[in-house]
Amino acid sequence: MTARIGVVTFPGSLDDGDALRAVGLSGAEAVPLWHDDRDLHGVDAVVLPGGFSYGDYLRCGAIARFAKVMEVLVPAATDGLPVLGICNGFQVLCESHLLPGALVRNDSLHFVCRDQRLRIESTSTAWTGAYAVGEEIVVPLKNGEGGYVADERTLDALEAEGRVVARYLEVNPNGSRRDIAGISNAAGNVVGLMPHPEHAVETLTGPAGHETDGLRFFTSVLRQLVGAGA
Amino acid sequence: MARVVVDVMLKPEILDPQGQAVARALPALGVSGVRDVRIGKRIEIELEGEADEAALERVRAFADQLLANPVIEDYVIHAADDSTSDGPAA
Amino acid sequence: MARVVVDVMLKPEILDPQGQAVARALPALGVSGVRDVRIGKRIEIELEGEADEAALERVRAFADQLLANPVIEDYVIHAADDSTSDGPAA
Amino acid sequence: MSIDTVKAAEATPEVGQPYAELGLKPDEYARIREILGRRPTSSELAMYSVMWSEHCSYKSSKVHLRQFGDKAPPTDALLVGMGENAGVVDIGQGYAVTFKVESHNHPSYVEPYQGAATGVGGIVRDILTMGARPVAVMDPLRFGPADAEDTRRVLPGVVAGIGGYGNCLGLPNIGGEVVFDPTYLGNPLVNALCVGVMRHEDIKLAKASGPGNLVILFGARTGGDGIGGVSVLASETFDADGPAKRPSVQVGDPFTEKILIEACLEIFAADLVVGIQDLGGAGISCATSELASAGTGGMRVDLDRVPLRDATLAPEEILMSESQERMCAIVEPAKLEPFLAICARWGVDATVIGEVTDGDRLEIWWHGELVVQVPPRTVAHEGPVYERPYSRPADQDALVADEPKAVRLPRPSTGPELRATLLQMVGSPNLADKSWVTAQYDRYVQGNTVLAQPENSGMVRVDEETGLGVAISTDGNGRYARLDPYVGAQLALAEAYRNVATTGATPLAVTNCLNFGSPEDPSVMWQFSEAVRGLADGCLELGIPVTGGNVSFYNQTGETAILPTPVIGVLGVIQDVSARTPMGFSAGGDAILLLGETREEFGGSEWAHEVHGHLGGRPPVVNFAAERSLAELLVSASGERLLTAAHDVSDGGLAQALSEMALRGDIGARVTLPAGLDPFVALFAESAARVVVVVRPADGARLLDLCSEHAVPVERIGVVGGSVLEAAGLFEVPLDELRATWTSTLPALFS
Ligand SMILES: Nc1ncnc2c1ncn2[C@@H]1O[C@H](COP(=O)(O)OP(=O)(O)O)[C@@H](O)[C@H]1O
Ligand SMILES: [Mg+2]
Repeated sequence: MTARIGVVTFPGSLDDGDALRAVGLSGAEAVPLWHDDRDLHGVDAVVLPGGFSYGDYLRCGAIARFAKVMEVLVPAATDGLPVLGICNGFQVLCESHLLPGALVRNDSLHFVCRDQRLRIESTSTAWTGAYAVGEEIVVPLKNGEGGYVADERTLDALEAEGRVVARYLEVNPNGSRRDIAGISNAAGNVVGLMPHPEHAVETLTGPAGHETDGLRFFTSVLRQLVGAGA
Repeated sequence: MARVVVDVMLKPEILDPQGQAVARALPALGVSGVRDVRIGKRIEIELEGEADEAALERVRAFADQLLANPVIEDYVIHAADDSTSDGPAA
Repeated sequence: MARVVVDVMLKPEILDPQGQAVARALPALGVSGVRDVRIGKRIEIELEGEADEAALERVRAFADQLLANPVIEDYVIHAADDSTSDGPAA
Repeated sequence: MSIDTVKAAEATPEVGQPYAELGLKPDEYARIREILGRRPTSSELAMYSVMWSEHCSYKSSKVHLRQFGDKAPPTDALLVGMGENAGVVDIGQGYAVTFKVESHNHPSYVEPYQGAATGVGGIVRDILTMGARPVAVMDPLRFGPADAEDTRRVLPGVVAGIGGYGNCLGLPNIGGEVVFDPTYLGNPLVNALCVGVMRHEDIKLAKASGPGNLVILFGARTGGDGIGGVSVLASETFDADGPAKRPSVQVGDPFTEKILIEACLEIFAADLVVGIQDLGGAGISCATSELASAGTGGMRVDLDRVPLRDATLAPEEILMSESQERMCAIVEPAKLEPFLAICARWGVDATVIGEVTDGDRLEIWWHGELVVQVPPRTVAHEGPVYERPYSRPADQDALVADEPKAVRLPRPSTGPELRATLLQMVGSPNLADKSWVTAQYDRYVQGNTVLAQPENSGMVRVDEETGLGVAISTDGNGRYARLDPYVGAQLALAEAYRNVATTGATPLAVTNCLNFGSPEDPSVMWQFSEAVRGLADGCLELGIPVTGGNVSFYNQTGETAILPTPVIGVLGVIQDVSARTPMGFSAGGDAILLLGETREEFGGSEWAHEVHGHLGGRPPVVNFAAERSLAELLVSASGERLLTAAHDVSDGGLAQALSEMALRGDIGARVTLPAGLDPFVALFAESAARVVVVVRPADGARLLDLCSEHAVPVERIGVVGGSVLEAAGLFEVPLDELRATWTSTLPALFS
């Protein structure tokens, strides 16, 4: 029996279908979860997908953070449930204080959609085990408020504890401090990522030349879960 | 050194989707009795010179070219009242 | 009926690209002597009941949960001073 | 507050009414009185005035648009024809697609961000209304000169608005256009296209049948948006102090539209509606009268039940309000509960505002008084029809006579001159890289985008198992249309058709957005009638029907109209998207071939425009037979997976096509221009029915067979490889220099 990975749909979620597809392609069972349901239905891991939950009004993720499902997700994540927040999902994780820092308006002031080169900095998280440290990948990036900010102490700590999961290469598309594209919590089970690995999982639809570079985020967690005998 | 503030709000008759989304979210936080929420911009400008009427005038001169969109927004210009922050409770 | 205002500004140490863009655009409009521009939010809330300290308290209760993110923002809560609009000059 | 009721109208026939302020002509007003057998109430007057406006009634264009039906080619692909919110075509495997392009030109000039945003919102609701899930958008845009001050205001706002709304709905933007011309300076064109997919059985129509069925208004609350002129009436029904301010601009709420879409799709899946209509222009007036008119005729609506954002609205204003993100559904009483449950689940407000009756009148009540009692057909479908006078513009002959001959317009001839011209063209605003625009659009969301800008067409996968997909391209060339509107419309059609076939898809159906000046100007009316005639004839020759579209008149600044600008969208189907043909060079050693015939055609060309600021002569000739065989060849070649790349030759000619293919693949080419052709003509002529294709050396022979089989002229013009674009014996350009020139133009202007 393979692992069951849930994908939460908030009002305004957009990449939930893509995340479900990616989970399925990775070999896990994809389980749709609903924002207004105080129940994780026994899933082994959760993806908070990209999109504009509640229109991104006020602050991205600020309203979604109060959804019923978060009332059960936050404690579960604190107890070690693997959680991947992509783009808007990353913003929700920061607003919920599962991850430090915040995401602010791109320094360009424009929404940007591009094929983004990244360097994987840490493979000791639940979601990056299948990559190699220093490996370079290209996945789509698309955000209007993707600038990662935190105070210097927090940034230093993230670096020192190896919690910077991925960094932007060539172009820093949104003004993120220290080119940070993704981070994890101390335990490594919770990862927030601004770029979109779920859009790089198929030869037909992924970025030219790097069509499936994103798939291993999903196989990583599957391997860990099954390995752990889930 | 003068600190001038421009408060920019959508005209009352213009839809404010952002404010509506917040108003709708409040009950979930157990907040009741909120009739309406409108969200606009607060623009703080630091100018050289005195914080006098002239300073306000200088800002007024470019406010509706750059700070507000007169088609959908109204604005108020006033000198900054240096009230200190309420929060976050440090 | 009480009208309470929450002014939310990015913390000084957080970069404000929007404000900088405005500041950079000013010289082109022939405006000089502007040292800095910061752009934040002005949130106007209409509550049932009196415009008293209690009303402010009710807002304070959810302000840094929802209205502002203490990690990057400071905020000030005050009763609305119903100043009328400056512009656009009708 | 005094309410003008039907009773009052009967009692006071003599009361004067402000029909002129509302844009009604005296004879139109007289006809309303005749229809009703009394003077209209102010609410009725409001309804008629908006529903009989050019925008809603097509009164000037109807007589011409009929040709799309009269000349429609025989096809069994058409499931729903023109007249509905959008046409529906069968793409096989039980799937149907609906697509349409619409304009939001004037609002986008007034408030670029909101105007463009609500333009996207409107076309998406049209597609949703047919029962389809919207799957992609495109945005054909036209602006004044790229370096004009106002373009710097309008373009960034429009682009941000299209992105801000479309991105938030989760609709990939897969294509469009960005064109600059002085005539659009005071009147930009913001057209928006949406395509949706459904199963055949899910098709929905806008009709209200079944007495006792409920009329439900759902989505955003109703405010005073876009009621403009109607406030004249409102003010009469107000006390001295008059009505509150009404918004000059409509603000879109993409989040509300997103949950509205999801709620509708669940409602459709559960088969809970008898009929459905989106609210666009003329709001509730339009939706209720069209639903009733297309149904059994009778409907009763209680305006007091409409949820308002602004309590001061008068009944006339509620009827006219164009508040965004609203839909109107007809639901059987038994299905009300599940309908409301789905809306609640998504946080969408829904209210029963009336019911279908067995009468033949649309009756609207306010504060217990009857304020509207009309035969709905007379409002919705039997508006006035005009045969506007038209005549060929006086300057047309002189314009056509002014051929871009060599004597008139100096041409480059030496290698260095040709090289310089190529770089000037590649860096010109119309031909330069559009990434500054398109990078603000999400093209990945939904995970089915197979091709997106800058490819020849956008292509999305419809079925993940079978690989079935659709491709769409939109094209238009106002300069060609100015020189000859008949041919200009056909060239736009031909290019969109070619762009679709170039990706390997079989063209299936046509939509259009006809952007013109004032129909009251006979020369504009001539341009319009010629364009429609050309498009209808062209569709007949290509065997693909027009399934819908939009007419936008009064696009002019003062007396000067825009270039006549028919924007044509063609949709094609491809059985397996994995066979699609991309545009970029990929492998060194591949052979480059030019399909089609090159003639000395420079009338209306990008070269004449960019290098000489000249517009005159004749546009390129159209040959639909040639376009057809070319398309058939391209589709079979893609089916056999013969082509490693293909790109149509259009604006800027062969030079531009080769440059784009090299830059897209980041690999150069060595080209030997066709013998017996002036190199300048070979590089920059804009002859139609041409495509550059690329094949592996081993497949060359097979391609040549296909060419003779389809009687398509072909010439081998070069080989892929290296890091320069070289025209043998003439010049070479390093890709780095080419890229720098191509990509720097728009950022320099708008960043
Ligand atoms: N506003 C826009 N939005 C999306 N895509 C665009 C836009 N403008 C241009 N494009 C894309 O850029 C590419 C080149 O545009 P264009 O030169 O008009 O193509 P063609 O001339 O081959 O029809 C096409 O893929 C087109 O869809
Ligand atoms: Mg093309």
